[in-house]
Amino acid sequence: MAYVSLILGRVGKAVIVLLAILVFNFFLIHAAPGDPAAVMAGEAGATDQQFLDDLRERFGLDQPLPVQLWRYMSGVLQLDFGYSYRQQMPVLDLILERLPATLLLTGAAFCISLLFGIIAGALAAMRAKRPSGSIIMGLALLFYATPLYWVAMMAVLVFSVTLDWLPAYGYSTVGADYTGLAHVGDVAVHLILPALTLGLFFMAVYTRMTRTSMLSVSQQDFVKTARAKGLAPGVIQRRHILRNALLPIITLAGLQAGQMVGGAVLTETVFAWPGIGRLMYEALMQRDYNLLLGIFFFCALLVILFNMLTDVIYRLADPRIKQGAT
Amino acid sequence: MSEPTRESGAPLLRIERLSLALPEGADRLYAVDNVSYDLTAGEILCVVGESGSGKSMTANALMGLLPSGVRVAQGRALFDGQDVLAMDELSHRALRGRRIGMIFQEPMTALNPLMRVGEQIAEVFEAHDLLTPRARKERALALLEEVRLPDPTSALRAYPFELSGGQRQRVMIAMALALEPELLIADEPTTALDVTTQAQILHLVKDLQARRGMAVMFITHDFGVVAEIADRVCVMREGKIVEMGEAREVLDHPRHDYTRALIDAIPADVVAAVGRPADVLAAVERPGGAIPPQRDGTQSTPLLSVSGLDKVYRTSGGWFQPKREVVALDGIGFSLGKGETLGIVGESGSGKSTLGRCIVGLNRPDSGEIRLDGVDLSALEGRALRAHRRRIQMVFQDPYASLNPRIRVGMAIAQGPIANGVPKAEALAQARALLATVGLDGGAAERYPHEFSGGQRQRIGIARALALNPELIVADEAVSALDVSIQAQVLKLLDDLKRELDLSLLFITHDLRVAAQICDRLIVMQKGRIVEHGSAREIFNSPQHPYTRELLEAIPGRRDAPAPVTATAGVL
Amino acid sequence: MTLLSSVTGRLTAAALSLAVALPAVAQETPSSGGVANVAIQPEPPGLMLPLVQNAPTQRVAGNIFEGLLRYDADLEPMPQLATSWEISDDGLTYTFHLHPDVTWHDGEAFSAADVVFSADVFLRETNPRTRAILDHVASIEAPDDETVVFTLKQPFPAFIQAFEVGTLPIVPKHLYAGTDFYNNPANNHPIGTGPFEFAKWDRGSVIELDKNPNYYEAGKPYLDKIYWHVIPDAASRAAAYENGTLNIMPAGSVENFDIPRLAKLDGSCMTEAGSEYFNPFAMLWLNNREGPTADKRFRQAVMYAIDRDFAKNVLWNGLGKVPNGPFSSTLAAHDDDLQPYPYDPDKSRELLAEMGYKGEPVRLLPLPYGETWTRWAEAVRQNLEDVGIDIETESSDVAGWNQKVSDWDYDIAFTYLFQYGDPSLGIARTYISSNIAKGSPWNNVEGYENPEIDKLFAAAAVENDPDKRQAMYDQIQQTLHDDVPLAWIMELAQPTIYRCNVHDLITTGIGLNDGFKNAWIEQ
Amino acid sequence: MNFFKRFAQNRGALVGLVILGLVVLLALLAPFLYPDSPWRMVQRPFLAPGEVSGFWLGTDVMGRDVAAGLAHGAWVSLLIGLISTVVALAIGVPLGALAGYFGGKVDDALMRFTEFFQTIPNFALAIVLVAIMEPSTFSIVLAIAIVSWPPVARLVRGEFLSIKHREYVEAARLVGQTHRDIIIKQILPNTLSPVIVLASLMVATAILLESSLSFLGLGDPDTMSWGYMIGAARTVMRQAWWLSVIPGVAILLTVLALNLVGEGLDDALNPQLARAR
Repeated sequence: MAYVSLILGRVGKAVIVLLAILVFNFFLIHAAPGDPAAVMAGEAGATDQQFLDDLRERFGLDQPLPVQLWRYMSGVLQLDFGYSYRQQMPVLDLILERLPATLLLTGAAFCISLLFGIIAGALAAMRAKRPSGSIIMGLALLFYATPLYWVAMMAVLVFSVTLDWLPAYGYSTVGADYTGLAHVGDVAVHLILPALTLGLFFMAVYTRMTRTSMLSVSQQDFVKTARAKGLAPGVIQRRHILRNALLPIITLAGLQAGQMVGGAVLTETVFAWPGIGRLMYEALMQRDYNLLLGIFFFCALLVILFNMLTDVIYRLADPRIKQGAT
Repeated sequence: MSEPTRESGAPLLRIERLSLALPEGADRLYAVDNVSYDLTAGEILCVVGESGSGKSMTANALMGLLPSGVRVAQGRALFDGQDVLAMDELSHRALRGRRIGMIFQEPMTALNPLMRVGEQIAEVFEAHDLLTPRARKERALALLEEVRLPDPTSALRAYPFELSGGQRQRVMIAMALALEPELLIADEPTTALDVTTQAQILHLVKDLQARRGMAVMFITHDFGVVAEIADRVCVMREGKIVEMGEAREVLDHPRHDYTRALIDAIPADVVAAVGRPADVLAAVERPGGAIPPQRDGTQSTPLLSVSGLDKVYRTSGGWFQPKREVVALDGIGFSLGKGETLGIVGESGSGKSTLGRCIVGLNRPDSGEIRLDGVDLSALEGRALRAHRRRIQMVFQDPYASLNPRIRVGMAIAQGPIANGVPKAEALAQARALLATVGLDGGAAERYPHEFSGGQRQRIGIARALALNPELIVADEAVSALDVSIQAQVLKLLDDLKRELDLSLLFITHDLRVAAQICDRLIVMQKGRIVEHGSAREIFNSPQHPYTRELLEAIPGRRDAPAPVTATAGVL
Repeated sequence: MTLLSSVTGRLTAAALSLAVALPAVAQETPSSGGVANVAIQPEPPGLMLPLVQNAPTQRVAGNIFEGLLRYDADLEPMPQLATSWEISDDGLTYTFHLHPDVTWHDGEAFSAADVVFSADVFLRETNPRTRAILDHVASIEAPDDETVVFTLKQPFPAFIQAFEVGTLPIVPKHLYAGTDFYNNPANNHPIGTGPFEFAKWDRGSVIELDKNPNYYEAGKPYLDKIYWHVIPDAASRAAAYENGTLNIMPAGSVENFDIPRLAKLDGSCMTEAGSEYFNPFAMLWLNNREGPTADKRFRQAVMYAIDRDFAKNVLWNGLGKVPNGPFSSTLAAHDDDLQPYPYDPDKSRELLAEMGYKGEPVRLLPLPYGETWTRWAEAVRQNLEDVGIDIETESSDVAGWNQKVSDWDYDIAFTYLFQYGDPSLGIARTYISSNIAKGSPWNNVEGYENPEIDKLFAAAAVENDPDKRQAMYDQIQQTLHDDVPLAWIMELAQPTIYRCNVHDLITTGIGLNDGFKNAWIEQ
Repeated sequence: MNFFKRFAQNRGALVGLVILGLVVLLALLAPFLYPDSPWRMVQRPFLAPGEVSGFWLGTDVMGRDVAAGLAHGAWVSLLIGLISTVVALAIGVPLGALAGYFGGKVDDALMRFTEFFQTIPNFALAIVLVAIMEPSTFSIVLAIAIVSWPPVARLVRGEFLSIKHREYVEAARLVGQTHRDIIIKQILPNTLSPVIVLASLMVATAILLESSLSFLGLGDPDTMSWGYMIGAARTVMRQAWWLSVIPGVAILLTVLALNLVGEGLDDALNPQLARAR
């Protein structure tokens, strides 16, 4: 019973944070110069006052800001995120249409980076004093320091244009209309470059973190115990050091998984991945207030969900927390 | 797997001219310098020394657990005829756990927090490719039974954090004994435990050793423990062996001054030691210091009176975890007279530290009164509280954590007066004088804490507490972290200062032997309550409460309690 | 064909005319089948062309919707939904005879009522540009199902230029009459009469158009499908064209620096045809109201200071044309004798000294339309700083740019405007004082007021006599040339890059916006 | 003394320091090496490195000297990295200190506030902020600072939480030092080493972030930064590889150097861990 109320409390806090984010961003976005009507009028190549007034009235932008906020927030409370001014579709539909692509991309990048990052970090920690360990760390540092978009550009150049191994952009082959497994394969092929590009940086992060964490765990007493038992070094590394070293990485990864969703703008742009990051950038540029707020809402929601998920995983991984010890 | 082929009588372990070199820049060249000793099967050898004596290093070298940077400079360590130090990793690994077992000081950190106890024990068999997984589990259970863990079946499935310190140490022992090793190395296995638990563990080790006929290398700093279990003793100081011999021989007739000092620092008979810190110190320092007059606390006017003090700790639980409550203080009441030393004794979790913190004002009690000269401190706020607060100062436990590493010692002492309006120059001058009072030279004021030893730091801590001219000093485990010889010096300093400055002292400790040396009256606490209260002499001579009796009996080295006279009494 | 494939970035006027003549040269018979993969950027906000006037919308929806007329490279009208038309001698009555066999994509029959509804109701309400043109119209009537008659209030010779698909698209009356135009469900699945039907739109990825099997022009269109690929990054678009995923790159799909390289690829062709109607004209708004830019000498100094040939050669790869005055060279009314301002920094400095410019800071607002424009702003800033003008660049996104220009909050601002085939449609709007109003970035934003110019533009618009009209336009050009209300910096080229096996891609002066009904792919 | 010795023992950190020193030197010498504006178009466009003497790194799309841009860009990139880090520290350190020191409701409120900023994806927030304030050095620095302070606050809070119960802090409370003195004199100096390490990494992240913003066209149009150079070169990557590679390598080296220095600092300031390496 106590758990239920605790979870409710947690959810309550999350809702408050989400609403606060909406209000904050509402004012932030409205502080930007220009409004969607001006943008649309600008694009039309011709305009007059009547056209602008019509647009603003239609969008409700003729109302004072607090009224607009009130209308928007009362809509949100009923899970109505409004209409995209520009795309003339409900915001929720637009976001839900794009969200899977982003989740696929970030999910893949996340798994790749976590898996390979931990493996590389563990190897580097075990070989801390050997050249191979230094090489791994050197590479990690290199990936860490290279601007993401630059890697993306180079990857397209090498693997798509020059070698023609992988598609340069997009989510699936246009016009191929694959179904079933063929479709899955098609999407997977399209996924490789963007996911690798996005994952590379985080892979470097996890590599470094795993190594540091493992080196610090290896100083702990229970590692001495394990050695005193006569366990083989590999077993000690895997079972004792790595498992304990992963705890801080779970926390970090949880934080970053949420951040990745909104942070994939660059990758999605370069690879024309039809995700939510790109949609956000476009919505911002077009002052599509409702859409932008909606995207922020969902990004924040994902961050919160990932944080909760992290907590759960942490609890599974660390028995001390489950039982209320510190 | 060669069966032991050594002829009977030949030592199981022979250390020959072993030297372990420290890395460059250490305070001396060798951690262990040209050390030789033997250990035969069925024998308990205690390696005794204070921190930094190198007593654990040899054991670590045997187990291949030397810290990085420390290397073998010369010598051999023959285990069953084979030089362990020259072995390749594979054969060495085959030895570890199987023929040599080891337990460590910190039961809290020596077990992997993420693995169940049963798995960790079973791992020992797995490491040496023995038994089926099922059989391993059964053996683990049997072992837990053997080390007398309550409810071994559920302990098997427990995570380390679910066990108490003593229980964890039992698990460690079970693990070390799993493969019935010929040699057990125990590195300060009881130091982190409460006295009562320590007694149990010592008993267990001795019992198991006797049943299995193993050799035990028991590393400790405590001659009380030596007296309790050792067959032979090897005393180390700064990497060298200063004395070695049969336990009884060394205890009764220590040949080396250092050994004598160590033994003397531990009163074998607490009753005899009551109120006699100067006597205790006589062996360490120059003889001197008058025997204090017997005082009765009730005769002096109460400086501090505490009544009805309650305190409950509540953890507010994250999501998923329920709130928890720990009763730290439960209706505590006592008074302390001017110039009196009151000892508060209890094991960990008894609430004794919370009591001290409530009195100095670091914690707020939930209810109850703390009156200083009749003024209720818990009712005061802000300025008035601050004005009263300076009258009670505290000496902390950890000499390393109680001084800000980035503040010069002089400034650290002067901070209090400065915060209370004394001009900086004056405060600093006063700080220098105080340093002299606690036995440090004036130049110390310009140095940083890390340039001082633990004992010196504790003196600085005392000087800091004195800087505000307090009337009451609360010393919370003020000597627990110090080596025994240093302990005695600090105790003497406290006692002297108390008398010179007419201070009252509230002395919080877990160590009855220490309490015996300095306190006029004692309070024994258990689980937040006062279970016994009386003059030190009364309590040691005729403890009323069973818990007090248990505590007294648990003191290591106190043989055949309550009989006061033993062979060691003579030296005191 | 072979000629074109060897054309490099430095296309000359001669090559341009060749390209226009392309349909005549083509000997092969068109074959059906094939798919067009076209880059589209940015993603259109919607495809309901009569509601959304955005350039990418026009480009895609020009295949779905149709106007009454099309225009050739000389901007002469060609039949589309109207098979023939008459203009009365007094220039007041325009009669259109409609194609008899046209059906909407949903199967309903097309009739004159749709035209009347579109022009008189729908577009008057929704389209500001068309609304301005229709101000000249007194009535629109449909005497029968195949005839529409527009009656004007006064002669307006430019009116015949107003029937292309972007300006006057025909909307299905049966779907829209009496509804809320903006929230009509048909907006998401637009129904037109054009050669291609809307099939699918994966937002963020691709828009799919299918061949209209019931198209009224027999045998057309030839292509089975058109895919419009949404790829936000220019370099990625170029890569996609290179590896063959895309076969048509409309103007603006790749950065100018990349054009020569892509055009030089094997089997790659380029044409500048199809920009005659819109003919985008790049200029700098110079704020005539305040600051140094209010001084005519300063504005002239700007004209002298800017190295327009450098911009053309370096930034636009030699494509486009340095204008000699306010009128685009493709307009009939263009005065060929006008001398362009030369690049003459010394003259510029002289003028600045003469007016007493003391180094007051001048803000420069670039057009946030991609790399070329950013580079151009950098070059102009450098030019102006070289003659001693203190420039502060103000960066902004599209919305901010719109806002600032519409609110006259700038000193110098980049822009470009369409000419729409006639000075009265595309040019007068930027100079006549009646068009000074906040809220639009496309009117007389610079705040130029000259009663004489106002009068001349008004008179020329309704003058039916070509010679008299030309005389007025010559005078306008001369006056504006001297006054420099704004700086004319470039007639922009609209190069389309495509695979050479795509034929008859551009057959009118409206270019790709006019739909792909004639395009075919050599199998 | 010990610190410098330990730092000097770390070869990577020394290499980092040398690279960083060179970059700083380049930045400082830029006005002397290339007194002209780096925006000036001085030669034919697209000169490859070394093709014409005097332009050892070639020219860009508009004939501007890449070497001049690199030198002036070093100044801008470093400055943006440093200032935004300082601003982020100025926000994060006090917030974290107050939250950690006072705990309870103060902590709750401040941490909610921090969480709030962490819940909005960083890069997205930075983009929105720059777009709203319009790109300029000021807005970029502010945006980077605003998205990068929460980790600082969390770190400082954590340090405060652990240090505030140290006995020397309690001793300071007992002798009657004010909260302000305890925070500033007792605790803060002891939190500095992890903060310094974090700060060195933040400078690197800020440089990357600025370049990413520039890449999206959200750079300050009046300052020549490395991010700007890459962004501007992106469309001509196929014709002139050096235009994106040269500033790319410059960013890479600087970030690399900062990381190496950061790791070196970490090792030197936390000797316990250093020994394990």
